[in-house]
Amino acid sequence: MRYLPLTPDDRAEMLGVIGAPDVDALFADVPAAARLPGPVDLPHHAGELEVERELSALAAMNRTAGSGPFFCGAGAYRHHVPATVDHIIQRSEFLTSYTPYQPEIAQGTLQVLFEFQTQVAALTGLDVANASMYDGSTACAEAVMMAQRVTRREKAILSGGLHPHYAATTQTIAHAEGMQIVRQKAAIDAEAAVIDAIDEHTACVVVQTPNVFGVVTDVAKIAEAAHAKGALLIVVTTEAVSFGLLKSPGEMGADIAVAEGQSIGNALNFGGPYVGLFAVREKLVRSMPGRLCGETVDADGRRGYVLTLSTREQHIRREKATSNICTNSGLCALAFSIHMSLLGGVGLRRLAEVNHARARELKATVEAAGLEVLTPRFFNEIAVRTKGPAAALVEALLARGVVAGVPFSRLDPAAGLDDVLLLAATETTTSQDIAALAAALKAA
Amino acid sequence: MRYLPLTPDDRAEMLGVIGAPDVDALFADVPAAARLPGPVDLPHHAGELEVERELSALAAMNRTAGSGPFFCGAGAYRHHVPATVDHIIQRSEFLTSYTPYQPEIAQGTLQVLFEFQTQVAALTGLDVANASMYDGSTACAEAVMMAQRVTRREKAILSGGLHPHYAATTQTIAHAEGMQIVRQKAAIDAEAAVIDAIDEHTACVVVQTPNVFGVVTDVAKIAEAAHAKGALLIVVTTEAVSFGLLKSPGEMGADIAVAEGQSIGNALNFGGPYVGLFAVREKLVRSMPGRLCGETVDADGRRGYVLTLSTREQHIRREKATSNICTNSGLCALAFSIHMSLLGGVGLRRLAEVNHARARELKATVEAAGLEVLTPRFFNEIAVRTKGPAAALVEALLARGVVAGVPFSRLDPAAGLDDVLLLAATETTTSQDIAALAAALKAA
Amino acid sequence: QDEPLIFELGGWSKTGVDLPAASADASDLAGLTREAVALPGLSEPEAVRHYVRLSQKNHAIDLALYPLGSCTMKHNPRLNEKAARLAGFSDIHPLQPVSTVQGALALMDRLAHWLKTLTGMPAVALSPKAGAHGELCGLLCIKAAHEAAGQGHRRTVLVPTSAHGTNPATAAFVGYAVQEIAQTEDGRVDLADLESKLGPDVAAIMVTNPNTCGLFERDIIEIAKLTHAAGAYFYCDGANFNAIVGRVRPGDLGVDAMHINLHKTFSTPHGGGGPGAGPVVLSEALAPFAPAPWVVSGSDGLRLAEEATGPAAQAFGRMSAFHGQMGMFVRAYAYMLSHGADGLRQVAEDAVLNANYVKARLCDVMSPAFPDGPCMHEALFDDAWLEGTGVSTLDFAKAMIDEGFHPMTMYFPLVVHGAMLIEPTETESKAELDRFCEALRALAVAAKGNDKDRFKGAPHLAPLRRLDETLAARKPKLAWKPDPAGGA
Amino acid sequence: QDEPLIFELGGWSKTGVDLPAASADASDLAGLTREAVALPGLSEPEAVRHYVRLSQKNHAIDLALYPLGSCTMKHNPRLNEKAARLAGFSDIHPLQPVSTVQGALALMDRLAHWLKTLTGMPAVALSPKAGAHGELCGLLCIKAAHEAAGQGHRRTVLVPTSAHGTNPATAAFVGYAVQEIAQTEDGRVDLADLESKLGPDVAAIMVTNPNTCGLFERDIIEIAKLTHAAGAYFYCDGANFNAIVGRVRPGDLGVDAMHINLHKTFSTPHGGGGPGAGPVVLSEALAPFAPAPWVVSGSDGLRLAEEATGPAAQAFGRMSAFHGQMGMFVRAYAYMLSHGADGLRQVAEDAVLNANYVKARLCDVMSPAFPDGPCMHEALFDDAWLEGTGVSTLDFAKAMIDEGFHPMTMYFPLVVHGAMLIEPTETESKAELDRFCEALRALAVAAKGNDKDRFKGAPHLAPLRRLDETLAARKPKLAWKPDPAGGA
Repeated sequence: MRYLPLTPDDRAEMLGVIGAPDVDALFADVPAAARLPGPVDLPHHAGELEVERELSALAAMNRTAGSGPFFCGAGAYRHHVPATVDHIIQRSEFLTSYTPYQPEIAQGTLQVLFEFQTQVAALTGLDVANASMYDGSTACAEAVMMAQRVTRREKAILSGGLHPHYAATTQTIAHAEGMQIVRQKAAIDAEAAVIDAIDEHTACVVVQTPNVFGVVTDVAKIAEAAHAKGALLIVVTTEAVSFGLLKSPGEMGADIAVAEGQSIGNALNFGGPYVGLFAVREKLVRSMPGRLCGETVDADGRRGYVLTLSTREQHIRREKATSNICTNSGLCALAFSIHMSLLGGVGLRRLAEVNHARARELKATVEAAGLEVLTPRFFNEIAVRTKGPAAALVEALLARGVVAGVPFSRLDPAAGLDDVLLLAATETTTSQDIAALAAALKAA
Repeated sequence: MRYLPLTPDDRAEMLGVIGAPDVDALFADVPAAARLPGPVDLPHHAGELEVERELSALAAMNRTAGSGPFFCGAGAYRHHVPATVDHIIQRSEFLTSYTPYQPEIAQGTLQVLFEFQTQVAALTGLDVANASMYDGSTACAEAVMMAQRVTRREKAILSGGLHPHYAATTQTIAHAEGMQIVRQKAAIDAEAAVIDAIDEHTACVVVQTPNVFGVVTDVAKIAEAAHAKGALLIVVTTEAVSFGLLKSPGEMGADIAVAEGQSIGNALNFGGPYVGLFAVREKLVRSMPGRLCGETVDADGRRGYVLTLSTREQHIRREKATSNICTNSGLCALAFSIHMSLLGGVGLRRLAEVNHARARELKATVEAAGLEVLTPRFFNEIAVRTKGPAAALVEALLARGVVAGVPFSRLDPAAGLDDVLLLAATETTTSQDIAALAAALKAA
Repeated sequence: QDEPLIFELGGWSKTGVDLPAASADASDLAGLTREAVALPGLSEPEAVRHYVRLSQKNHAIDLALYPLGSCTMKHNPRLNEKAARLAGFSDIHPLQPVSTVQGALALMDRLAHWLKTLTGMPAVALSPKAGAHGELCGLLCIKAAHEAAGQGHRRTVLVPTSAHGTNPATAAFVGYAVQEIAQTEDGRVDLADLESKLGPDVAAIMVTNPNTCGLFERDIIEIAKLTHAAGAYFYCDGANFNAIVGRVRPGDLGVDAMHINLHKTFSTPHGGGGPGAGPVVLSEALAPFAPAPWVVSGSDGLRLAEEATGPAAQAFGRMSAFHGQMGMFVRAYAYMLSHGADGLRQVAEDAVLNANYVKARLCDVMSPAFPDGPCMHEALFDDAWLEGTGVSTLDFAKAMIDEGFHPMTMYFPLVVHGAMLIEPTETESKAELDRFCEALRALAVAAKGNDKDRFKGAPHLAPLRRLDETLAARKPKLAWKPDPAGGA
Repeated sequence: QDEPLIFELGGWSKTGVDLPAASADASDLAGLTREAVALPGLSEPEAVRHYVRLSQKNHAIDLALYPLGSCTMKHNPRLNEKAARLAGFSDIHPLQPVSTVQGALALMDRLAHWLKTLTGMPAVALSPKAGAHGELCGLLCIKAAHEAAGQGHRRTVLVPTSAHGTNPATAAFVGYAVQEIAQTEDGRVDLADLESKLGPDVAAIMVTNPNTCGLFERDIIEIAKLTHAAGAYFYCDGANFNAIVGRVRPGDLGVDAMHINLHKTFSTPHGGGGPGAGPVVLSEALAPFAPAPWVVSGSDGLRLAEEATGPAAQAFGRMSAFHGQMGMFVRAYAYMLSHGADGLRQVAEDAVLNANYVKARLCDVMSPAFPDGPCMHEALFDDAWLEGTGVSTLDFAKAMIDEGFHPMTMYFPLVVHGAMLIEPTETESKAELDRFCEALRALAVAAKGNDKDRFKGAPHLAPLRRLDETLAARKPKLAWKPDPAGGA
């Protein structure tokens, strides 16, 4: 077997050194009843060629986003990632290294994390970011639980504009930890309704911008209202490219910003792995979940980086730990950071502008096709009202070769918004794609 | 532009240091008449996304070998290359380094070349191999010219079983250098005819095994005949995987073995880049063309490797140089060496056996379909006689989704062998592929 | 050589990405847009060099043995990387119509089948994103099952003292009181102590098997029986499944829930700290409570159960957005197919053989924590042999760096003094193990031979010397800030 | 750390490739088969480690400046690697039906169009596999053209003393007598000397422009005119095309044939010594003699002229099997599209600017060979400034290694004593150039300050110290051989 270096001769020699008659002897502690006499009932080993064939066949059964007009967003966005990014993350030294617990031989990973943290802080307009979370949805749940630790209050208010998966994840996890989650009704322009719900038991309010319907909101007023009642404002962003154009969460008064970082550096991957961004104001840093990388010096006084403040983490704190996160999303964070380093502030701005311009074109086109656009202010995604169920329209358009977006009912069937369709456009969307959508809409 | 790091500010500052008013001043030596006033008439720069789109569109216009039944060989073979190979050759340190002229910081490349040379020597059954040539065909031409240097004779006899492109290349290059090339008529079992042509003016005879019709020949008798007349025997192999099963050139008396190494480690690439293998008997080493890597020690007595015997090379010897090769095919040689290191002798044998077994299945199937198989002893390729022109049959089978091989007329239209079709099978050929061919033959 | 930070490379007005100019009309966003983002951009050549240089400061499995006990740093096949990058897997959206992702769903379904078959358990939740996330998922299943059975009053979880920190952390997180189970002299769960603590308030026990001392819990079946008899569930931490895959099915031991770190047993790359993936296999009793989503097979192909309706009505909720770490699923499945049932069994055998070989080769110069009997996939030493040398476990570990190896896991498990936990994994050759053992033997001799400076100052040959972690924690500097004296 | 050879790793009965067992019936090959092949096999983890470790012993552009004059070590975009690996390019066979490779032929056609437009020449032969191969192709065209015109008696080729060794080598190879053209004080072709040597026996001149001193041949148009007036052809060595691409078209200078090193000007990676690609652009006069094959556009799409019939009747032959270095064509074309006409012009400008900047920053501590006027893409220094220091050009170059840089080209061109030829290329940032210049300035000070040992013993910090090249040549050891005392 190509991955197993030991030869039969090696094994015999090693057993001799150990003083065991055979390898079974090394499994002597396994109760006899639980010892499998032979391989389980699954196929036996296969060569690379055969494995590649099976996987290629499975891959070929999927329709790739790049193979035709495609407008899905709703928390995952198809962007163009420079080839350099994927090249670098595949370097052995990044790909096959562990969590940088031995900083002397992990400065590569550590310096990247330090740069990543700085980039995330700048993008979110906050002071400190951690070294990444699993994804945006779990980062959202962690932010809510962090608000509980900071405020010592139990109630979290989730806006109706929050991505339903984020709301569900937060509900599951934060509720398990003992919090009371108030999930507001899904609505296009839901953010205004949040303010009324804030009271003196509120640990935090969670609002998303651009929200799941694509609506861009200045949440400064919500921040004021929350702060007035001693609650924290958590701002969620699922489209990280929007940081290039829109007011940052920090600028608008957020105490915690969480985001899905997939859009920068990472492929769609059918939903994972992605990378959660998490940033806070300076004063909250010691309540923050996740890994942190900090600058220090070595024995010779040279600058270096280490994981730090790990006394907050569960592998150290055991039952006194306060977050569920243990690993992070290191390689995806690396991809994010490389792509962001290539873009720079200048490039991200332009990328964001291109995205917005494409979405404007999309909006004009679907409006011309007679659909009502529900999103008043948008970045690169809009919600439209369909005649009849959106899901049916998506199927009809699929038959015409267009993947027309995400029916809201897919995310939240109980919301009563079956006639709402979410469509996103990015720099990868061409005018031909949009024209194809218009044509399909006309024909459908 | 993403590949150009200088900013306008940098440029201005640098011009100041240089003391030039503008960049035009640096081109002052260019005659005014030849200075282009602006960009030539070609498209302007494009982003990665756009470039990728254009190239992907071009790529999509080709039918890949892997997309259906495929039987082309004739000097280029589709084998499965482990993913590790391509991963390693893309490492910056291998990909973006130059010819290892500074051995202290090129031991990676140099040790690989030393290992490669040893592998090639073992495969060909000879003593010494060089660090690779452009490809098999130019290696063949170089071998013929080397024979001239060694024997001080002008005549080279090329067997009718030699790949016509190899013969043409040799004719072009060796003839330019002043040799007389006797190219024998193409014939299925051409090797026997070579012996009669050898005389005391013969520098070398060139025979190929398996030859271009797939015929495997024990060339020991030709070696004897050549040696008896003071000529060298050059053995050509276009399918390097055959080294795993067949008698090596050295074993059969070859003085020089040349081969196309593409089959091991390298993709089809529409014909290039490939890698030429070149090995000789010990006593001929100083007449050998191409780069050589040798073992030595450093100032501290530690083992190391350097390019050596470069006094033979043209960048040193100028008009006294004797070969046309300057660069080699370093990265392809690396790919070859990695794949060969993974295979080992054991794996190469098995791979060769699988290839042979597939070809046996192919042969049985096309015979059952009523075609005459012309190749008496074969490795993984056979020639068959078609009813009517082979080229027409290939077109007919293509219409049924099968790429049925190479009509010999494509290689040598003047040979009068229009009804000969070459078909190869490798480990990538499945029984379904062969069955599809049979079905298409029946239907065509 | 010091590598500057990207913020020091000066590309404040630069970008390494060429984009078409957009018609920059953002008038509908008036008042909602920001000023420029203050981040540097690098041209592509500068970026490549920065990251390639940085990478060379890392140790990696691809460079040498990485014997981190409990972390299972094994070879990461490049085939798996290639497979995960097939456009058919990487360029599909989690919410595109299910009819257009039948291959992806089939892969998840097949992966689930392999996981279930290898563990002998009837169900699996694929969505957890890492081991700790899987633990959380497992405990939430258990909690939901208890609540559904009117046993919501069970508020205690029993955990051995040797457990991974994540075990008590997760239990506490879900609101359970954590109680420790004592350990026997020979490094196993103390059955009597367990029995005494198993009461009507106990919701579950969490046991790692093989445990963190690298030992198989001999009484595991009895443990499960006692647990079930007490009305509690048996959560098994599957971090060490690598040691028994293909030879032992946790389902046969009585396990109710176990997470599987795909990055450990099934070799998805650790990537400098993630992403991982932590699917959880579940017993019949717990299966109905698994979180959404999962793959369902229907008359018109595969689809996803994404909502708490129909068969998913008892689901306890959702662990994260979308459907899990698809990219890791592809890699793990490729790994499984490559090994097959026979190869995976060999994985366990070679992992255990390699660990016992290291133990045997070092036991005369270092002190094994449990000298009697075989270990499983990792060899545990304590620091008794260093007594009086002035060299600590940490010093010894840092000196290994100078020999070209990554240190082993240190000071874990907590139950062993100055613990050194060595896990070679099955992808090490005998030659590499010999090189490693020779190096450690030589170091051990040096440590006992009063060569203290070599250890106290180690590492000497790494890109940096020992780092001041106290300073980092005392004055946290967690982001680059412009030099107040000037600069960008 | 010494890395063992694969032959010392011991896998003589091992393989790292899993293959199905074949029905091993090779009875029809009786007497034609060999014994086992005596080569070691490595399991995949062992192989990966071997090559990753070895790779770290190499310098590379991706690590730091690689200022090899005349070699043009510039950034290699990864997009190009990705493009070349698209199955539609990498997984197609050179002899599959032309109707199935229309995209490949179109790419070759477009590449040819770009090369022709950038050089202002009407034809191009794509098949040469490297620069020297391109030179051969060009001279064979010239020879064929002369023969076709009854000028076969022309047997002399004129070459400047500063030429690349491959120029006289190729001319001699084709059977021409080589005569040198003198050089002027200011590093250019001596027009008077050229004129005196241009006679009825001259077949061609071969001139590099910009020349190997990094200077543009001011009289280039005059050179061409004189050459043509004498009935000879003008071969231009295009190795330095990087310096003028987009700003000067060789066709406008009167060039008849010029090879283009795609790996230099169009950045296909050097790969530790190849593969390269050396297409040759041709003037109207030479075009009919270009070797087969080439792409022809017809009513039913593109096809290949592969044989010396029809329009290819005058072709002088075939340079190699198949159609050229397709993998390199894809990369070069991607590079061209990325830069565009405007970007390629900028390439030349930045390459020249960077070289002049280096020259300006070093001219006070080192001695430029041609101090007056601008240089083109490379800055040439002689060793006059080292006189009396006891430090040679070689010593100085080796000391650069300890500073993290690759040495410049040394002792070439031959016309300058102790030559040091520095080519930074356009893909270096000002910051990196400054770092480089500072390092060289400090070294220059040290060299003049009697710090001789630092140079004589250099490099000190490389994986190895200076290697004994004499020993290697005197007792060539060109392959590993089993230790006669035993071992494998």
